[in-house]
Amino acid sequence: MTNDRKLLLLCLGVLAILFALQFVLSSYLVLALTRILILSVFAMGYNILMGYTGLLSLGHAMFFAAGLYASGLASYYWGVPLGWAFLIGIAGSAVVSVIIGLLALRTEAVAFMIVTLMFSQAAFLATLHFSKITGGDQGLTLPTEARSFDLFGLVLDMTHDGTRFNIAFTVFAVVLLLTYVATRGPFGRQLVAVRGNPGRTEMLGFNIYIVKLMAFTLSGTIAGTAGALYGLMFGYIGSSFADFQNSIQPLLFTLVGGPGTLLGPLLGTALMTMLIDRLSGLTTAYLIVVGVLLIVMTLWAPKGILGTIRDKWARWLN
Amino acid sequence: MDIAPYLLLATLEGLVQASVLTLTALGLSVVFGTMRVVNVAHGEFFMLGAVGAWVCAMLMPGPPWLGFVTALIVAPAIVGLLAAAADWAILKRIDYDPEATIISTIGLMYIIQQVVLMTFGPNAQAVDAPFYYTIRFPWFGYSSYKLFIVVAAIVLVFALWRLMKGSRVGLLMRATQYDKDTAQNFGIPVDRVYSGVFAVGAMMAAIAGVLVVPNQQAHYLMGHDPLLLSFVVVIVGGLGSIPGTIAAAVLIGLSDGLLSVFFTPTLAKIASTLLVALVLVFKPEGLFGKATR
Amino acid sequence: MAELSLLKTRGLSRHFGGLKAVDDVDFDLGQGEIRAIIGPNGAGKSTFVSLLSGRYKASAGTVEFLGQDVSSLPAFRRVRLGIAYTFQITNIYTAMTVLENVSVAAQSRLKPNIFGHRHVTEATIEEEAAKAAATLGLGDMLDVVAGTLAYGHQRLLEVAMGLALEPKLLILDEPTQGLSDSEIENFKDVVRKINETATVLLIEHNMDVVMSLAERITVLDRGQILAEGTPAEISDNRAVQAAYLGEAAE
Amino acid sequence: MKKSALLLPSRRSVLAGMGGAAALLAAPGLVGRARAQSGDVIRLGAPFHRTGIGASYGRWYEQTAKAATALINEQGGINGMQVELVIEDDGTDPKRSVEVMEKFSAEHNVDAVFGTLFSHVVAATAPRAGELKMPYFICSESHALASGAFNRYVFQPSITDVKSQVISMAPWISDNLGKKVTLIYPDYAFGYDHRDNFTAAIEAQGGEVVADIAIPPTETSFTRYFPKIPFSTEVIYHVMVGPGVLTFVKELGEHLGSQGPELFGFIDSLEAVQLDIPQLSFLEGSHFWEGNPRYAQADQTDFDAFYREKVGVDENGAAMGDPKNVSTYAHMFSVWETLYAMKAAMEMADYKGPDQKVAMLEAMESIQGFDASNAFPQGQKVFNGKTHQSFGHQYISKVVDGKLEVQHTTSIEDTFYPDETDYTKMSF
Repeated sequence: MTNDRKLLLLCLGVLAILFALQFVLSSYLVLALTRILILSVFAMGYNILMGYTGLLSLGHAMFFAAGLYASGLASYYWGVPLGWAFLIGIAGSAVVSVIIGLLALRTEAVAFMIVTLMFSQAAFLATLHFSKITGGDQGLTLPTEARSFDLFGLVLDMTHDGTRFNIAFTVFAVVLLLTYVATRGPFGRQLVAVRGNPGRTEMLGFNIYIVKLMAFTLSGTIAGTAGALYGLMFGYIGSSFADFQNSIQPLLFTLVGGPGTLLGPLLGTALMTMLIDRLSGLTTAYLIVVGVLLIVMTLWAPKGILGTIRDKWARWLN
Repeated sequence: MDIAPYLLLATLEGLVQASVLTLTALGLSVVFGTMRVVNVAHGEFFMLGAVGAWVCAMLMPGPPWLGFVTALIVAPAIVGLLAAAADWAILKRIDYDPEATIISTIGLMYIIQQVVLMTFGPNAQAVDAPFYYTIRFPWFGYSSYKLFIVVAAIVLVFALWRLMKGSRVGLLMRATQYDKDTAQNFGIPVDRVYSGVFAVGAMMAAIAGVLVVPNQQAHYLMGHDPLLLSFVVVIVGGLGSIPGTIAAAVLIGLSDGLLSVFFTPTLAKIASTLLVALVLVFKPEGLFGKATR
Repeated sequence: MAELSLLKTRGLSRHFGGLKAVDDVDFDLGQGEIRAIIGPNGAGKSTFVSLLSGRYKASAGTVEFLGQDVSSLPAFRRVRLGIAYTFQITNIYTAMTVLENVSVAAQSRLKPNIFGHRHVTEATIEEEAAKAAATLGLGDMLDVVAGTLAYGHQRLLEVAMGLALEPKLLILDEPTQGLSDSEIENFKDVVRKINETATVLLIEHNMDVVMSLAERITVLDRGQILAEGTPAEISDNRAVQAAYLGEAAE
Repeated sequence: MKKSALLLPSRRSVLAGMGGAAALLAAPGLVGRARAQSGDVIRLGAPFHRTGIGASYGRWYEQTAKAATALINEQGGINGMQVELVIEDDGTDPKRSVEVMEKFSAEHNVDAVFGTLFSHVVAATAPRAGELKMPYFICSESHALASGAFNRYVFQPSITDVKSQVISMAPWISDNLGKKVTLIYPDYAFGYDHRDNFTAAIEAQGGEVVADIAIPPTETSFTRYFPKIPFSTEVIYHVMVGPGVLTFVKELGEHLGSQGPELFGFIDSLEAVQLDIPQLSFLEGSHFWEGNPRYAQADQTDFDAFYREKVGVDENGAAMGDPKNVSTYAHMFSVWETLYAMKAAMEMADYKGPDQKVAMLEAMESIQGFDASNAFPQGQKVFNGKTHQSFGHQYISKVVDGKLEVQHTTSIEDTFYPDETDYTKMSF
């Protein structure tokens, strides 16, 4: 069995388990899992850029927010049906990703981190400044009419936990498989080549600017997809989704799970989300635990959990 | 207010901001220049300096200046030790890998913040200025202590410059910066140089924190803005270039002040943030950095 | 012998600050040649070939490849036109296997654009890559991680990547540096084999390799062409002896 | 009646057969459920700002809530059931707050949630409370509720909203301080409430706003904004929140000197901050709005004395025995009173468990107000069941010898404005 085949089977297995969990878990955990799946999509988008292409962005909240606002505002002001609003969100974040990518990719390494951070910070401030439209930090709550939609005659109610879980699951599954395809074969090889040695890759006839731009756009668009989904499913859009913390989040999730591994983002998101959720009721010191965990990870498992497993035992776990 | 005094005020404010920024950013710059790592917990060292000043002010009897002077010595010393310990316990063990350093210092940032929150509480804590005198211009009043910050920053920067250029320590730092492996082969204790540099960088931030606190209050979340701005300054100034860092700090401090004359505050922030991004995009080596290719 | 021109430069220059690393060079290369460039250290050899491959931008002058002015083209476009470059300092993907390394190059040739029309499967790419690796004698190391290879093998891998591009012009920057004698012998055979389909431009310090491989030799000194001719002509050239051979003999 | 048995979803039976991975994730959740079954108690979800920019408020909200709960339990609880607080940190973060609301609802199975302060956090959380059909009692001053932005599950039974505060202050400001006002406020929702309502209110008094200066929430240095204050200004109206507030007030003082215009501030600018420090000496003689007077006044009520003692606050509004540890006295009474308002509604509906939620909410809507008492130490309240908003007295205090002295107490009628919504027309 080829390595890729093994990985695909693992992914399908994971998807099957995730789907089954909704019949097993308590209703709160189903909700938590819904959120984990959406945030995993965010992290998977991040992983394409950071894990596979080797570009560390500190501004992905901007793309998440682009999807969130594009879809949310379309729904709020023009009453666009949710399905279309979702697509508008994806398109909006794609546009933002391309524009920011064209600019930011002129820089490298630390300068790239700062440029993405700065653009993202400007975007965050813009959501505050144009509060007449965006609702600023207080945000906007989608009206009741925008909480359900009609999909080929089937009415899907966004306030229903089961519906939400299954929509999140579907989007997660699609993005997981898309990521699987995008990180393998010729396209994936380009990304990994750019990560491994950009100078050499250019001298092998690749336009690395374009390769990076494609990765950047794909990454930003997936992040935006997560944003659109989050906003529409939970019916609230607000500027705190565009802040620095929300840029750090996918970075942490990806790092803990394992950058450059297909399932790392899911694992990282699930672990970190549940950890914070469990600890926040017990103590305000949960951030210390998170901090210690990060340091421990870098000391003893610098490639993340799945990255370490891959390097030690299972090279196919890419 | 007329435009002339307005510009005067904006310039004064810009200079004060530039001074604090210079000290903080120089710390980051020295660390990056020598060790090629980005310390995300740098803002927390700044915050620890400020909190240290508050603790000293609380514990020291006598006039405010006594506590202030004590803080100027004690807070950087403690922060420096802490930084050296972090270097020994963490950074050395991950071999200063750039990405791993970012992550572990994010971890360090969370830990420091929460420990301060749990020990000193969430309130913003005021500290008396060592002296208190308001200079009255015809149009507005201005704190003399703020001008003292500018002077103190100039003195400290000069001292650092002498240290870097004139002493053996500076030579070791530059040698290590130039080529780590060669330096090692020449018998330079690279490990100790790194620990020392990391500590010095943190101490710069801590001193800035002590200086700023009579002005700004100590608060456990106060490290965020200095961190972001220092990042910006270090990058715009050209990585590891000390004159560049100073020039960028002054430029950004002043432009931040002046932009707010012409735009509404939030719009001014957006404009200055975008400006920084675009400078980097079109001049990635920084305004004062040398082109590498 | 009226060779077809493959590459020519006119007035090609590159200055670093005040230093003229390459200074007003007119250079012609015919199709099918094996050409060596020699010269003392700091003569500008590496800079010169970097200007040909597009790694560096020229300060002045033109580069023409197969009659087309490529002066303003970025490196990757020149690679796609058929100029391949192998690095002086080994420059491979250390975390990837040998096969993966060469596959990147093979993919570049077979499918330079992911939205391209030619339908090329993964299997074809890997097949072509394996073929190129085998030519350099790396056929039984396909699954070895490149970073763990012996130095000599890494040099060969570097060349294999260039070969997998099936270039019209292969530029080799000191390919035999650090190789053992037996590896060098093998390498000479490889270059001759490559020469069946491609022109070879070789920067080389090892005069034995130069003399036995090169049809013509160009001598660079202080950024300028000092002499050009057959190996025999060059050995007899006094100016070359003074500037270079004497130095090399030390 | 065992309320917990009714709450359990049918899925629970499947729990027994969980796989290993699922058990790992679910285990803490199970603990939460098991607790829900143990005995008849009223469980109240208390999301407080333990961390983030609201942390200095959150600490005191928590202390006040605990004191009130202890007292209620001492007095026999509610309808014979003890009250149990389930406290979670919302990080002053709208995202987290929504998650915490879900946790209260789905995992802790609480009867109601109360205590959120920051208006952007409320704005994100209130709609979710409606979807989860979770009674949600806010302590935020936000006008969003009374403007009709939320839903039938959200109430603000104690603290008066910003709109009321502002319209009741405006006449006094225009009569006593001046008619040309410059507004300085944080550039976000809470600030806009002040800007919009005050501009309208002062114009109604024949005054005008000569400049309004919005300051970005991330700002730590303020001096450079002050030149925007026009010379014609008679009154500077300032309201800031967050850790930068003291810097703001101090720099304002440095900038203006003693000849400056009159200052009228909302105490939000100085909550949890000592007033008698040298940096603030210039505030002497300036005026502040207070929701509840921080310093025990000469005419202090017995209710206020009782409340101070139970919460552990001295006559200067600082923690007993720690004069530097200043409370958020002008706001935190709302937590105390909100708990008692919930108690009143629950008793009226003879509330025994979550299936009587609707009855409890309807009872709340039928309440006309509360009299000043130990339960409502800030004073009398008029409650509007249609807008779910309470109206109470407001205090204008002057800084005298580094302490706040109440100069004027508005009548409750001063805070009234026409209803903007009617939640009772909304379905549950």
